[in-house]
Amino acid sequence: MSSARVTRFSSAERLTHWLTAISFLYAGLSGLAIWSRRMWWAAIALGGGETVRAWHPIAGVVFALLLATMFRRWSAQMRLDADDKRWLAVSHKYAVHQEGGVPESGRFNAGQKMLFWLQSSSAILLFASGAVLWFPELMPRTLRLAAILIHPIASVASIGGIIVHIYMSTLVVPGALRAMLRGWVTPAWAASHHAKWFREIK
Amino acid sequence: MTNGWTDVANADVVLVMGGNPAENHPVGFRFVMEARRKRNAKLVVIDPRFNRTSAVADLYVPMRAGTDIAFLGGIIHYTLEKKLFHDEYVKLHTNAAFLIKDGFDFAEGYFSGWNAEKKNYDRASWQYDLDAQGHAKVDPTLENPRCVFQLMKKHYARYTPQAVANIVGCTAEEFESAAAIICSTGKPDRSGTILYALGWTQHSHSVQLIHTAAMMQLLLGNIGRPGGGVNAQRGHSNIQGSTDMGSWNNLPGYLKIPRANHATLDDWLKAYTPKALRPNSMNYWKNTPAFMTSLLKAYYGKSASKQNGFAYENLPKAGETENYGWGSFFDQMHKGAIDGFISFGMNPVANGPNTPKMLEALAKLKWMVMVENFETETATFWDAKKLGDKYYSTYKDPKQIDTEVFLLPAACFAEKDGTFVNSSRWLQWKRAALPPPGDAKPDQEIIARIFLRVRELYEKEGGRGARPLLDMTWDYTNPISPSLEEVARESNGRDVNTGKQVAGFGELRDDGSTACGCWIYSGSWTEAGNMMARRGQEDPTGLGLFPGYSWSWPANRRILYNRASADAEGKGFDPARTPIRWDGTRWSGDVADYKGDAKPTDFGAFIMLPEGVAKLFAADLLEGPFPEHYEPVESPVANPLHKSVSSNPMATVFKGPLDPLGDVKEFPYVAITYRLTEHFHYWTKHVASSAGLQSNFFVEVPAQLAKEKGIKGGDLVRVRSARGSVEGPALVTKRIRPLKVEGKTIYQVGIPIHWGFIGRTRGPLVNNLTPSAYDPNSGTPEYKGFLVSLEKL
Amino acid sequence: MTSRRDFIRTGVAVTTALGFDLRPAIAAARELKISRTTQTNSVCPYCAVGCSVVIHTLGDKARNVRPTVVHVEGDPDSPINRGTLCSKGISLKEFIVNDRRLTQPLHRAPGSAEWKPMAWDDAVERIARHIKNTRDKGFAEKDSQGRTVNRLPNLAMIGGCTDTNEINYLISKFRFGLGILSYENQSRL
Amino acid sequence: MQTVAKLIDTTLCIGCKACEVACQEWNDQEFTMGVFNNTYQTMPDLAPNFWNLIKFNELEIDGAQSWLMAKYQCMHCADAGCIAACPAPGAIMRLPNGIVDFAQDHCIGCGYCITGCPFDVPRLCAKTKKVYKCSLCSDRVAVGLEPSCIKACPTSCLTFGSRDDLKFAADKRAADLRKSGFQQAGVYDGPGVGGTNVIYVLKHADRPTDYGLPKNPSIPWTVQLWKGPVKLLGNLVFVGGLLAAFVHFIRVGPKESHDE
Repeated sequence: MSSARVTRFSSAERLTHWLTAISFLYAGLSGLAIWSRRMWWAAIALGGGETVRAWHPIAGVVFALLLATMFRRWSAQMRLDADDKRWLAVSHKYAVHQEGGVPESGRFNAGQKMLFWLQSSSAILLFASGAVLWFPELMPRTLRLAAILIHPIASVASIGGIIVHIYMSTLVVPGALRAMLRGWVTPAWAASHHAKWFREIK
Repeated sequence: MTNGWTDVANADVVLVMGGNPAENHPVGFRFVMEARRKRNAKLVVIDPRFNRTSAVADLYVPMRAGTDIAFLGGIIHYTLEKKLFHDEYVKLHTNAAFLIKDGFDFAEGYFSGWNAEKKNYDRASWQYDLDAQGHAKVDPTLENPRCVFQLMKKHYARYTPQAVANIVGCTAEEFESAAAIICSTGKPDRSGTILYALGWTQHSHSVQLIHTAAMMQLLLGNIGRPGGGVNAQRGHSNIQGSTDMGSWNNLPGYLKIPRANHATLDDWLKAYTPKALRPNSMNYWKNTPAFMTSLLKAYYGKSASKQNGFAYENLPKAGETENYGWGSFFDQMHKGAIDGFISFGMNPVANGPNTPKMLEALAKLKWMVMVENFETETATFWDAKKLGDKYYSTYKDPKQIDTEVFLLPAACFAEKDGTFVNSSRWLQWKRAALPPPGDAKPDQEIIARIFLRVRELYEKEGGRGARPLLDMTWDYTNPISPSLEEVARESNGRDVNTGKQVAGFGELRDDGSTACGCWIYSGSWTEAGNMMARRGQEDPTGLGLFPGYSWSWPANRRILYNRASADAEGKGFDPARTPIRWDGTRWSGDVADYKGDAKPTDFGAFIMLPEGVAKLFAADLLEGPFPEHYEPVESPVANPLHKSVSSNPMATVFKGPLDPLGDVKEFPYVAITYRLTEHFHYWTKHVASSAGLQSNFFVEVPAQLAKEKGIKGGDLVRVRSARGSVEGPALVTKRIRPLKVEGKTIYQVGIPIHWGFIGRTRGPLVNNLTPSAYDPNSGTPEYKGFLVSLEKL
Repeated sequence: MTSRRDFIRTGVAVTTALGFDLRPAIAAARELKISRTTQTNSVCPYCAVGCSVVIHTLGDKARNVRPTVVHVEGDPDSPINRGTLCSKGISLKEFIVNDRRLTQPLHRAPGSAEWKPMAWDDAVERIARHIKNTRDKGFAEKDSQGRTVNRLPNLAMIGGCTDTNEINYLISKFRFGLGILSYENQSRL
Repeated sequence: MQTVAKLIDTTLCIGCKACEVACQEWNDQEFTMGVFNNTYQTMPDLAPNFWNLIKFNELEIDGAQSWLMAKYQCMHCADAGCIAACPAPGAIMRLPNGIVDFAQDHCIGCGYCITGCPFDVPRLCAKTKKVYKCSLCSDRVAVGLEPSCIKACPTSCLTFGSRDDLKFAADKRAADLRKSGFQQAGVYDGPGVGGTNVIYVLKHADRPTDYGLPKNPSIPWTVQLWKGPVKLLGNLVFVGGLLAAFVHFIRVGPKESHDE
């Protein structure tokens, strides 16, 4: 029955999310290969050093474009309200499932919103510095020197956030992965994790 | 070079003037650096431009092009005035003590004997005062007012530092600081060398300029000494060797070309075999008959017999006063008097003066043969109107030019064996590394095929002058392409009867029993084999003479006049640098420029000169026995020393319709032309590396002049002379300093050569600008110091 | 740009003349291009310093190999250059192996605006005929005063300054055989 | 194994460009057309196919006309910025003899070495997408020959040998120069990058920029920060993040399922 399935993400949203994820995965893994020689196996797996050099920036551009569409779609919903701020203050309780006293969330909880803003801002930095690193022969030395530092810092933030994101969505919150894969959740799930949102759509 | 490249490392002072070795002879220049490292030698550069050599010099003094004699004359004055000359050397080894005839004088720009009508000198008053035996009278005290020393002192008394500065354009202080360093070599234990090149020879008074340098070096006791000498760096790999093999006025070995009044061999020998002018003069040229006879024997073989004067008659003879030099015959060509022209590896459209006239001259030929590695401007002169775009827009169309041209492809150096003589006079044998490309042929085959074919025509058809042509020997094993080893053996000389190679020119005879193609090369290929291919590394004297490496003319001697490095008793002036030592019975070390076993007191040190000593006073040159400063033919000022006789009165200046001279009003700046290190002459514009590294013609403009004219670096400028023009970007630099001459500011403009209308990289031919003015003794054109105008385009 | 990575064991014993062992443990990343060349001693044809050069040609002089120059460098045996060279000498390879070199006789007919290739035999024949005609027209056995002069005033000749002594000697025989006085080389310029 | 080095005594440099051409020749580089820029230095800069440049600088020093010429190429640093910055294993190697050599077939063309180099030496080729620079003729050195530029140099401005010997010679030469009146003479060998294997003797060591050399060269601080603290921090974040997730999963586990 239809009431057993609540639509959480539209197919457009899901498509965008997963394309973004794939491009992020490629850019991130190839970036990690460039980050450390210990990760060079990733470069080999992704087509070899020269291929990685050629495609990493392209993956980065794809990622940035997709992220931009996500931004357009979601940025309004990602504003932090008063509840979110309280949520953040007691987020340690959320982390260990002591949910008493944790404010109810809207469509996205404050943690997801923070991830959104983290990814968006680091993507801007990654895109700007990446463009400089893409064409070193055309860029002034000062810009290159800045980019060579900014790009890894931004990527640390970005990848760090993603680690939490993937862990939470796959292992910590049952049903979350299906929500993004198939688009629906159960009413109980919605009521439990995103009570405010569930009330709004009911 | 009197000495040699390797010897430069022995110098205490290196004077670079009229040359830019760091730019044009970088590898030779390494010995200057060596001298500096080893001996803390000082490098003094006198040049119109602060050039690459100046960049590493201890002292740089700017000068106006064409005023070198004034500068060096000033140094002679300075040396004499401050008594810095090498007294013992001057007395022993020069003609300072010789007395000159009464009547010799110098006044108002002329030496005695000037004939204003004929515009030449009667040299009678320039001669030594001879005694009854025909020997020159001497005054060993040097006090007789008629002795060379006193006359020289008087002549150069006018060349004070202030007077020099006023002519040259530097300050008197700069002149004196240079003079102090140069004259520091007047001490017996110090020596100084001179490195010069075309900056000294390309003047209308160049031979006198070299004479001035020689005088200065003689006064300082620097000739014949390690680290001394007067050293011409020379600009082409075998310019020395090709000169050794003759020029318009020389047969091989510097034997003089016969003149029409020398009807027989005896006449010739009488004219050119000198007589000793002092009792102790060895006068080695007294052996001229042996050298000449052996040459005739080599040339005419069996046709040369004692009865027929060794076929001397066959040799061409010039009129008594005729000149067949570069300027003269191209002038003749321009007048239409020459039908045929053959060139082996030369490019006169590019390298001769006054290109517009050269192009006109070539168009009057009936035929022309060019033997080349690459296409040249000369070979394709008939297309100059098109290829040379704006510079020759008024030149003839190809269809108006009837000259038939043959451009024959020649093997390059790497595709032939044989010897080059470098500027140290070392004959170095090289080997062929690969065959020539395509259908190119080695030059010996090209010349042989043409020669033999011409002879065949004469044999078949007869014709004028058949005998001189048919008598010439060409008895090589493979006549169509003579082996160069065989030719080298012929120039060394052999005993005609035994067929054995002679060991040296001492074995040459005047009776026809020896044949020798070039007496100064005797010893280069003896019975022991090819001396020129030797690669011995030993340097027993430690002076860098390397007697076992290649072979040096004459007689494998590495330092010319080396006897003069020692005093009357044969003791070296500087015990640390003695090229030769007298051990009581014979000389050891370098091959002594002396008789190997003659006592030091037997002969004068300069065995080649009839005087037995070196000539401070030399009546041989056309414009006077002492060098005098004359302005270039085109000069921005009248000669400050004698305004009415401004430039060399004897200079060869052509005056045809295409030989205009410019006036300072229209052409206010002094121009010089020169080479750059990235290029070799007009060849390397075909070579990718040189064409790449220095692809653009440019004009060096003094920063102050550029400011006056509103010219910025890279702006296109036009340099114009009375003959033609060139255009290119300006290189604005402070390295060319404005000079003060007679209270006037003089600007000099620098114009590098190397470009032309054919090559991987192209640009204007700078000889569009240069005048048809030549030195009267050597026939060298005046490329340094002519007048131009400069305008921003 | 070379990106050859083949590691060639040159077999050279490498305790060097420099007095210490320069062999890197990771052996040469680049192949030594002169490891199998034929070396010929020659002398630079440019200025008169007279630097000796070693010309490295590819090929072992076997019958079916046409050698080409792969490298030219200074000859260390020469006391003059001791292995050094200037920017021009070091690029002699570009001079020898050069697509601008002349490889066949060219002929420009009177009034023509172009070069046309010509066979050697034809060129020699025509030149010889020109010389003969010129000489027949202009050769002077006697001057105006009746003195024997045997000279050829209407033919001029230049060159030799970068050719070997031996060729210069042959040129001297050529010109004195013909009677040419008007002869110069670069030494006057 | 001893470290090899090149000594450039700029007081002996005459700007003859023999080293430039020798480098081109040996490495079979194509010659490109120079440009006119109001100087004798017709090649404006190093290029992927031009690894050795003499910089010319006309200036007045203490009122005297000077023309400083100095060769400019890879410095073969002990602490090489290019190696520090390079991500591709095997693309840049520091040979045991001290030569810093690029292996182009391992190069990915990222150009980080260009940014990492304090001397701005490596050049990226647009066509091959690889970076090139002076190899100190590692191929020649490997068989006991000197680098090609050094062999060619006519004035012995360039010499080759062990770094210790050349450092000694350089110090001595600088001391001699000071003794003969050039107070500012000195040795330039990049202590900021652990010492370079290209050592300069400068008459005016107080003004290296007049020779086209950077003052006090070191690996750029951003590269150092990146390769140091940032990389450490990043590794902590990545590994720590994974570890934290693992520990969290074991100790806390998933949330209660509301998924039927």
